[in-house]
Amino acid sequence: MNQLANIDTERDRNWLALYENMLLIRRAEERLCAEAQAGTLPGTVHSYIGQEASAVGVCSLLREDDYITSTHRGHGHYLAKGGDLDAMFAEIWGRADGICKGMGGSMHVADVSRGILGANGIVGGGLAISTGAAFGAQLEGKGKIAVCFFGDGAANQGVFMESMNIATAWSLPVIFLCENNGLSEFTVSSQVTGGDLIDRARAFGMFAEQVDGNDVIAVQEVVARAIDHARAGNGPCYVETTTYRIRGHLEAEDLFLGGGRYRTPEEIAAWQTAERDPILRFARRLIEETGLSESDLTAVEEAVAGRVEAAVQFANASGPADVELPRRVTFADQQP
Amino acid sequence: MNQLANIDTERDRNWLALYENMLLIRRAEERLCAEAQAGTLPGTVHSYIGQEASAVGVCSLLREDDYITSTHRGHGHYLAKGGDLDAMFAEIWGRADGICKGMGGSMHVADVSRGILGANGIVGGGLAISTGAAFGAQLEGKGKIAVCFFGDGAANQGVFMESMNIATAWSLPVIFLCENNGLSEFTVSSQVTGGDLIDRARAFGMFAEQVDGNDVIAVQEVVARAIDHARAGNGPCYVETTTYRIRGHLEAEDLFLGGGRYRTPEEIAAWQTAERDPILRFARRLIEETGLSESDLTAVEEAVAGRVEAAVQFANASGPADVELPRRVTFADQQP
Amino acid sequence: MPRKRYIQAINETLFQEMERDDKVILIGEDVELAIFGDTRGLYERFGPSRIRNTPICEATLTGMAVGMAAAGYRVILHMMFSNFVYTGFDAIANQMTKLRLMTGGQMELPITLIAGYGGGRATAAQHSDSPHPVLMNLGGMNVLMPATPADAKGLLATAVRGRNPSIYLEASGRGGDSGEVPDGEYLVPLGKAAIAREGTDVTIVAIGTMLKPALAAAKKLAEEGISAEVLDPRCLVPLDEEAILASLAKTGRLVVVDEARDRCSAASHIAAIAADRGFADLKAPVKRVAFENVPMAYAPNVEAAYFPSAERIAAAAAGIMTKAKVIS
Amino acid sequence: MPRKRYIQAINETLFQEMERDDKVILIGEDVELAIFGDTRGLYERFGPSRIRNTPICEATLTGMAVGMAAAGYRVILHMMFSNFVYTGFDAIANQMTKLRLMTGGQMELPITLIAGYGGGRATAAQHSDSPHPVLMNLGGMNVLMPATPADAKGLLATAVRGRNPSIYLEASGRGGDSGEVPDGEYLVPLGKAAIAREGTDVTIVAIGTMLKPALAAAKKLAEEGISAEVLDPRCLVPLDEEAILASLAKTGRLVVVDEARDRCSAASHIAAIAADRGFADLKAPVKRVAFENVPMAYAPNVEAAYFPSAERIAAAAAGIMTKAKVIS
Ligand SMILES: Cc1ncc(C[n+]2csc(CCOP(=O)(O)OP(=O)(O)O)c2C)c(N)n1
Ligand SMILES: Cc1ncc(C[n+]2csc(CCOP(=O)(O)OP(=O)(O)O)c2C)c(N)n1
Ligand SMILES: [Mg+2]
Ligand SMILES: [Mg+2]
Repeated sequence: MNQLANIDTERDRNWLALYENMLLIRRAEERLCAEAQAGTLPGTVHSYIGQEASAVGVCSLLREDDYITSTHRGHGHYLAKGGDLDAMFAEIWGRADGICKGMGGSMHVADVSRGILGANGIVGGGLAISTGAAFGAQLEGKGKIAVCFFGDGAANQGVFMESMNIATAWSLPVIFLCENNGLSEFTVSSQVTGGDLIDRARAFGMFAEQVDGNDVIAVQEVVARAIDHARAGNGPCYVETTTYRIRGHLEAEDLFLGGGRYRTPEEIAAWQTAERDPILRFARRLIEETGLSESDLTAVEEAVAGRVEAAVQFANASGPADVELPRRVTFADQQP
Repeated sequence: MNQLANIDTERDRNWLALYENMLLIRRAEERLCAEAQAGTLPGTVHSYIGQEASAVGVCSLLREDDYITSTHRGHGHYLAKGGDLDAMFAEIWGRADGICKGMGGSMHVADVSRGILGANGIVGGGLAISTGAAFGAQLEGKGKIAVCFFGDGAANQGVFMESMNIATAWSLPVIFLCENNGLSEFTVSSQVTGGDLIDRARAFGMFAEQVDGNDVIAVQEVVARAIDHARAGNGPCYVETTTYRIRGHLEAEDLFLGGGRYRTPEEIAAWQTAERDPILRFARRLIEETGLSESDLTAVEEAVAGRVEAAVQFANASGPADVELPRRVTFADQQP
Repeated sequence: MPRKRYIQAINETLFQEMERDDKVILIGEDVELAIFGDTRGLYERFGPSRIRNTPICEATLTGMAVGMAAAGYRVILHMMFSNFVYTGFDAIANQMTKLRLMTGGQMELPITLIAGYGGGRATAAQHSDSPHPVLMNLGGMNVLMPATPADAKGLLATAVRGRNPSIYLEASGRGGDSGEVPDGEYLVPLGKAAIAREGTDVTIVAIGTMLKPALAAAKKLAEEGISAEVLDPRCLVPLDEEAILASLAKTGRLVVVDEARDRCSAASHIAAIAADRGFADLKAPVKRVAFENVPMAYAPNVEAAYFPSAERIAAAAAGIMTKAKVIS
Repeated sequence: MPRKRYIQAINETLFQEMERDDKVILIGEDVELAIFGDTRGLYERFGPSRIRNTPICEATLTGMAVGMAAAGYRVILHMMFSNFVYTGFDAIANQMTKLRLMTGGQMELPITLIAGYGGGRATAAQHSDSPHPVLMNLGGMNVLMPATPADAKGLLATAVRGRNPSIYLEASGRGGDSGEVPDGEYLVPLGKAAIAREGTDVTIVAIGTMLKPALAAAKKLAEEGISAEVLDPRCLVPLDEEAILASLAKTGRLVVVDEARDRCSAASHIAAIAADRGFADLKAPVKRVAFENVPMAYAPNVEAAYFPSAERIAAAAAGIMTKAKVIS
């Protein structure tokens, strides 16, 4: 049965954009991993592969002037919120044209002009920042909201409770977006976590829902309601996207692990199937439920590949970071 | 009807001890307030008046080798856990015979030999310490537990969630004993608090109960179950005693408030009635439900007055604190 | 010029700055009723959208200040006692002082932290720290320590209007000290020291609360025929090294007085600057009169014994004068 | 003596101390699999009652260490990167370093914190701090910074067996550096510096990771005819002031090298000591070669430009030699 007749073409376009954004993150991360493995990057990278539906599902619904805070695993959030790929790569390459002029690197990609208040190397570091930004948004009264991405490991940091408390008491427009991949570095989170995370949010009586974080449409559906709730001034929300991290905690994980392991190859493989991988499964759905064809997806694949390759070239072509910059930007208008 | 025949005399003795301990705290605090108001004490004091049933109900059930941590409002916990009154007064007077040799003062009374790990000037400071002590107790395997006294204001510190989490994950024998007096310094706690505190504990699936904290017997009943639970290795508990602080946050509060106020005299008075004051109401119950008579209570009153007076004399007679002590005790076996 | 109490100068400046710029928001524990008196009356004037009591959660408050700043506000965060700065230290040390650099200068962080510091009132070890050395080492944050009511006004206004994170350390218990305070707009530039007393034989650099005993020491020294110049740096970041060196060039001798613990203190750092850039002028050892490397004891007699006093300062200064001078 | 890598020396010492005393308990994030390798294999040997992964909650972990110690255990708390010390700073600054005094000496606090510090590997500003100056200022805590595998072993064993809180700062990324390490029991006393290279013209005090560039600088200087003595303090609290002053008495010149930010750094403090107690011996200004007062940048070229290097150290030392000496 040809479903084409039932399909709303605007939805097709939107869905294709979701697919493209997820794919862009995937391919960009794959390239970064390869570069990191090859030793061409200065620092290390924490890859978002496998979790793309979470960032894309959420950020596809945000306004450009909404705020997000992100984590050490922040490339996906940055890209999904509209951060520039070239500038991100140049940043990770440590170059002058980096989005942070080479000062921050992978763990600190930020574009304040787009409301991206930064990836963060401190686990839980974004919770209070987004709560503060939400307070600012509330005071300003223009309907902005803040989304705080954080991991299941970060949910054990006390700032999680503190931020939920103040956001509840002040009815702040912030969405606590927990990406629960079951892992905290080399620790299986369940071994160090009491109870279900969502109950911590429910304790504040806030909007709290859990959703399959590898299903971009399901994420959208839940987050759309959360955004409405927050934007309408009804206070904070908690949304938990359950997902899985495919790559190591960071590239070169094996080196750090020295032979030890915290999960099995089978466990990883089980999340890479066509049923569970967020991109494969959405691709199938695009074919089955929309008017789009394999060739549409191939075209997206090619476009994405081109953008990633161009970003690598941009980064490589960029000059070295400015050695004077720390002296110039640590303070505004002042010597350090 | 004479109920004497039904009364178990051991219970009478126990109840009278509860009464005596509450009264001792009350009279000791009253004396400290008077001294503070008169300007004879070096620092300031945070009085526990009105909350006596909480400390006494809980500590009456503890073993001497159990641990407690306390707060800035710590005299009651110290005394209830068996701390020496003379040594506490000498401490608050800043004298050599103080329990901490005059180094800590009111906010830091501690008697490690009795498991009293200290009052604490950092709001929330005891949460992690008691959790750590409970871990030690668990490792040691002798059935010890730890009780963490903290306030409703402290329950907004993230260490509360962090400590509950690790205590749950590790099944630690710790009781989080929240004394909810509705106030945090000059702030009405409900204005800065989201949800009900007890739900934060329930989120961890732990034993969690709320009890009238001005009813010493009710406190005992709930805490007895919590202690059984924790001692049996079933993990942490949360008990919330609802109560009220009668005096100012600290003596000389009026000076700090400069004419402002955060509660009405009527509200205070409503907690001082014979029905609500923990001591008056227990006194009535002693008369009504036990074989004890007014004259028994008067005897206790006199004994307590004598102990308080003796403690003042002890403190006044004690020599000045040793000026060399910071150099000697900041480190063990080592110069600072 | 009218005479005002230190705390009153702060209070009036907060009124002035919040009146002047409605992007200035003040938050903190108990700021509505104002435990130190510095924020008194602001709530009645500006209401809850400009000044607000927070829950007790210092770790989040410091991080929130960053987020509020990123959202376009000028934040004043009152941290009450300086020891609670340690409770909220993470976002200060890892975010607030680093984010401008980490973002390549993208983030504006007009944040003023206020905290009462110092001992002398039997508040014991957890309510008496002088944390400025710790904050100075972080980099990325201005450190202001006004000693007089006038500077309390002028430095606070400058900090609140500035573009960088600052910590404004308010002398706890100095509420009663009075001094002349200029009316109207009064800004003290950051990084400009003040000569509190001129002299020719020895320079005494006195930080914050230490100005008072230093001036008392200078008076005592004058009686002994020693002319002490007393310099108040006012700001530790940025630090007016030139003023210190200029005074040293004149006197050749230096005593630095700091209420902080001695190790890695502001006193150490100023002494180190003297030993480097001021070396040619030094006629005698550089002395530090600071708190010993121990926590603050409760008992007043013990507290006093460890506190830098006029006597200790005068003795340190007299001790580095040439014999001839001392007995002259 | 066998040669071992720095990280291996630490690992073996942890085995040794946990074997020796079953009251030694090690906790921290990811210690079971050991992200730095230092705790590797301990879990397999000692099991979860002796070594255990914790949740991510530094503020509670530092406080728990106090409680565990109060309950009679010797605690080793691994804090991973030094920046996370700031996250857990409250209980360090307000409890751990103050409780012995506040309780009049009642509390035993045999606690060893371990954290990897320092930059040089493009980890950016939140994974590269050198927090020893901040910790030195707190008082009440030993600060250990072993530079060699042998000292890594000897200082760690001493800390773990001691009665006081210590922070043991492990040079991040030094896993690969090798050196001779004594077999069996080996204790390095706290507060004893080591002369890493003898010399007569200038003393270079090099802290932790700075020993390597300092030795390289000394070699360069030797080629220019300048004899540098390189002193490794090993411990900053307690600090071996006598050894520094003795070397200064011999050379008359001092350069202090510190990877920490300069302001209120260990370098400042050591320079201040020289300007006071060592003044009579000083022939030249005391130089500090430290990190500038900025956070660590990510880009390796920028990071390198701010890092104390052998070149900068050698230039600082050469700069304070008399002209005669330099051109000789
Ligand atoms: C304050 C702090 N503590 C510890 C770390 C080290 N660390 C980095 S990522 C991580 C695990 C985080 O787990 P989660 O929040 O679930 O994020 P995920 O890596 O799974 O995306 C840890 C412990 C850190 N960066 N910051
Ligand atoms: C970390 C910290 N922040 C703030 C304070 C100041 N302070 C002292 S007591 C208090 C209120 C505490 O309220 P609660 O925990 O309910 O205890 P209560 O005074 O009601 O017994 C505050 C804010 C402090 N001592 N420590
Ligand atoms: Mg995770
Ligand atoms: Mg309360």
